[in-house]
Amino acid sequence: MKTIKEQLEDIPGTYVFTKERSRLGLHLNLFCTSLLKAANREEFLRDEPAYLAKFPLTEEQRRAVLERDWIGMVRLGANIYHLSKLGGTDRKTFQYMAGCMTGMTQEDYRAMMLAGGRSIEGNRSKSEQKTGA
Amino acid sequence: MKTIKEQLEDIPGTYVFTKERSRLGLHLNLFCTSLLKAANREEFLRDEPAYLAKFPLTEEQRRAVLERDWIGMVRLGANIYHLSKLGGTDRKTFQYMAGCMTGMTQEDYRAMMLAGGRSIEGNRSKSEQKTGA
Amino acid sequence: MAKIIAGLGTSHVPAIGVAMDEGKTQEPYWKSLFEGYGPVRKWLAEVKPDVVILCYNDHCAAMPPDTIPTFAIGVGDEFKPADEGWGPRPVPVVKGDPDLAWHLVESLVLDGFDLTIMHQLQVDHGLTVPMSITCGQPKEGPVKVVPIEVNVVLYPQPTGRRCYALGQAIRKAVASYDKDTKVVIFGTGGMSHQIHGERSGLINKEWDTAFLNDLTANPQRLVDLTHVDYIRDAGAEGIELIVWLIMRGALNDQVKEVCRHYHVPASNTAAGLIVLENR
Amino acid sequence: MAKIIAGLGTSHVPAIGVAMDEGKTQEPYWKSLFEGYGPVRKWLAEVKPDVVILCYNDHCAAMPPDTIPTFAIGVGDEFKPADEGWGPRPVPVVKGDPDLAWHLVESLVLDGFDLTIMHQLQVDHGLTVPMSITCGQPKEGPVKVVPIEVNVVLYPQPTGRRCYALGQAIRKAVASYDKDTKVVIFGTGGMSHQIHGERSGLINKEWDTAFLNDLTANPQRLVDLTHVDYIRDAGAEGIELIVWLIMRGALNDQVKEVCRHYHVPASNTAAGLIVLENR
Ligand SMILES: [Fe+3]
Ligand SMILES: [Fe+3]
Repeated sequence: MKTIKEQLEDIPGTYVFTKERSRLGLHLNLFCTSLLKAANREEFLRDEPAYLAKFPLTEEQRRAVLERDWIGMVRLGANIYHLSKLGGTDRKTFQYMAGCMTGMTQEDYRAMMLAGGRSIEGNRSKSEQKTGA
Repeated sequence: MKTIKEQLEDIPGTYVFTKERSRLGLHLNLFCTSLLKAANREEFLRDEPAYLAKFPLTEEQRRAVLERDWIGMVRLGANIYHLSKLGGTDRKTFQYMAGCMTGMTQEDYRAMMLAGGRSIEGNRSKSEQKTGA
Repeated sequence: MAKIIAGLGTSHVPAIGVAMDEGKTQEPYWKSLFEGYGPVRKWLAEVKPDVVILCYNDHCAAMPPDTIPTFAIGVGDEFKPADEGWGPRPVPVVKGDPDLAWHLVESLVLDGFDLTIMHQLQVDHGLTVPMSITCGQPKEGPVKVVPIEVNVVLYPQPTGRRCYALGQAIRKAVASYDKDTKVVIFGTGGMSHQIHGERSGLINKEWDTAFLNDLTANPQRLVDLTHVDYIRDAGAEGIELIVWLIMRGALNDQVKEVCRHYHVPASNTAAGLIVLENR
Repeated sequence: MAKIIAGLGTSHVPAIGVAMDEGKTQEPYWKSLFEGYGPVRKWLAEVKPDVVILCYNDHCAAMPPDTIPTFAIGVGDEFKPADEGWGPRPVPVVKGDPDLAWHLVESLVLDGFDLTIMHQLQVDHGLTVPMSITCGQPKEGPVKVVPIEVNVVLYPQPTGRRCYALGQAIRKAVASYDKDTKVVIFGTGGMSHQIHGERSGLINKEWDTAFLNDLTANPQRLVDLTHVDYIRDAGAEGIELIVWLIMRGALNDQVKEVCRHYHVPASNTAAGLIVLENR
């Protein structure tokens, strides 16, 4: 029988915020949390590298923030709700961030949602995707 | 049958930190919590009334702090563990604060503790005290 | 005597709040979603509860950083809207009900629920959007609210079974509150949605419909769902639906569905709403 | 396979820490208290646990202000000594065990314990004094620690019954941890004392002795004690003893008392210590 962790990791295109990601992304998420204050948002936008230097991020995490590599940040332990503070600082919506992560254009992503969203069929399991079921 | 609250209030010389006291003393306790930071302790000691003005205390609470009326503060909703931050700021011990609250001299209180502490006999219930049992 | 008379489940999509705050509810994108909210506003205005027990989740906005309670309860006099990164919503301060909240604390903790007590708490879209959905845009907080906050963000979330049990304990707690008080309980979050990763945009209408159906008639099936079930079938963020089970647990076994609304999309999300009255 | 091999109950009186930090342990006031700690230090040095699960209570020092978890767990890599109003204690940073801590989180939450997860946590005398009592004054943290923090300050505290049940769930959780790990669990606080109000200075040696006796032989009597029992008979702050029941619940039904120490006074408090080994 698969463990819960194995079952969660088998879901395609999904990065469940587990203890592993929570530990990996702790300081990245704390950076995002700091943006809950308007003064910090302004300071960050004035000089992003200088602001980021206050947080013990990995080089990869720092790059991903500066490039607004949303899926990269998720892979490096960021949680979407923390990221939404960075998105808010940029005046970007959840739909913008989600769209970026799918690799679709914003227009295509919006159109997919208007048409009823992404289907669950073929999206339950990585194995399901490999066999093209 | 007595409610839990009635049973707790029947214990003599005791102010259980219930929701009522917690609500009454919220800002008094938050003032104490602010003294966890050394810089705040210094600022408080430099000008106590000015520092206290930052907290929405009642006039009675303000007076009790300034006078270090320890039992008064407890009656106004302070919790002893919060008070210990004010005590620490004054470099006073728990034994000093507790002694003050009993109305005994510090010497008598210390001697009582060395002799085995206050007896439970006659100290379980207010009614027990009234009847002298 | 206090009494829970009904429960309400609703999504709390932040974009719904933004649409209201920016006056866009009549635009084509939003019109039919908001039309579906008409009946519930009418219902709530008629029922006129004294208090709403509002179960929701914070989105890493207002809880102390690094601190993740499984269940927290706000016992303050009021709750200010949180700045979530784009300034606080222009909605009224939410009025609390410390008397009922502390009664719940005592009853629930003595019953073995390990609550985190919050003297002061700001509230994010998880709480303010359901208020807007159900009450519109009043100048002042229209009803007292007791917030119950649930961790749905960090695995392990509480199980659906535990949420349902919390609801049952809330039912018992309210029944022992001696003030004459009419209570409606909200469970908010969901429905199916995923807003991170390459699978973002997932919507599972069939699953949502079955969830809404079974909420009335067969809650035991929902109580047995696992974390993996929610995340796989309703999307990673669809696991918010466990919060609805607190609401359901607080109702009688027999309930009547008063109204329902389901709309896709609200931003990335399937927006659902249901009202259940005790029978 | 991980295993809890023993439990330790001890007071955590701040003045005991101060006496050690200021080199006063050989003064007449303190000498016989510290002499009684000799056997437990020897025992612990021989047992050499890999991890201590240390159940304690914060004293309004290190938890976020306004936020009172019933049960919190520290999952960080390390825990710095807190400044409690007179500067932090000059003791080493406490090393954490995030792997075991997160394993406990998952097991306990899925088991229906509503923990508050703390990524970062400073630790006050409730945790550092038991480390000093049992390990002396090493330069570095001598053993990894998983802190479990309990609300004993604000009524309603968890019941003794709930604390015992948490201990039983910890026993189960440790047994399912797949790393070869020797665990000792501490329960700290108490014994009888009251440090506020006109009744300050209360000591109830008879009650404490019965508590120590029944911890080994008849824990069910202790599990049935109410909040009022503790507060009335062991002093308002003596209710800290509920934390010892977590430790006891984590042990086997049958335990052997290895050593015991009881001394009055340590400042305002009856200082007790007991070591129980699983049999
Ligand atoms: Fe949400
Ligand atoms: Fe203590």
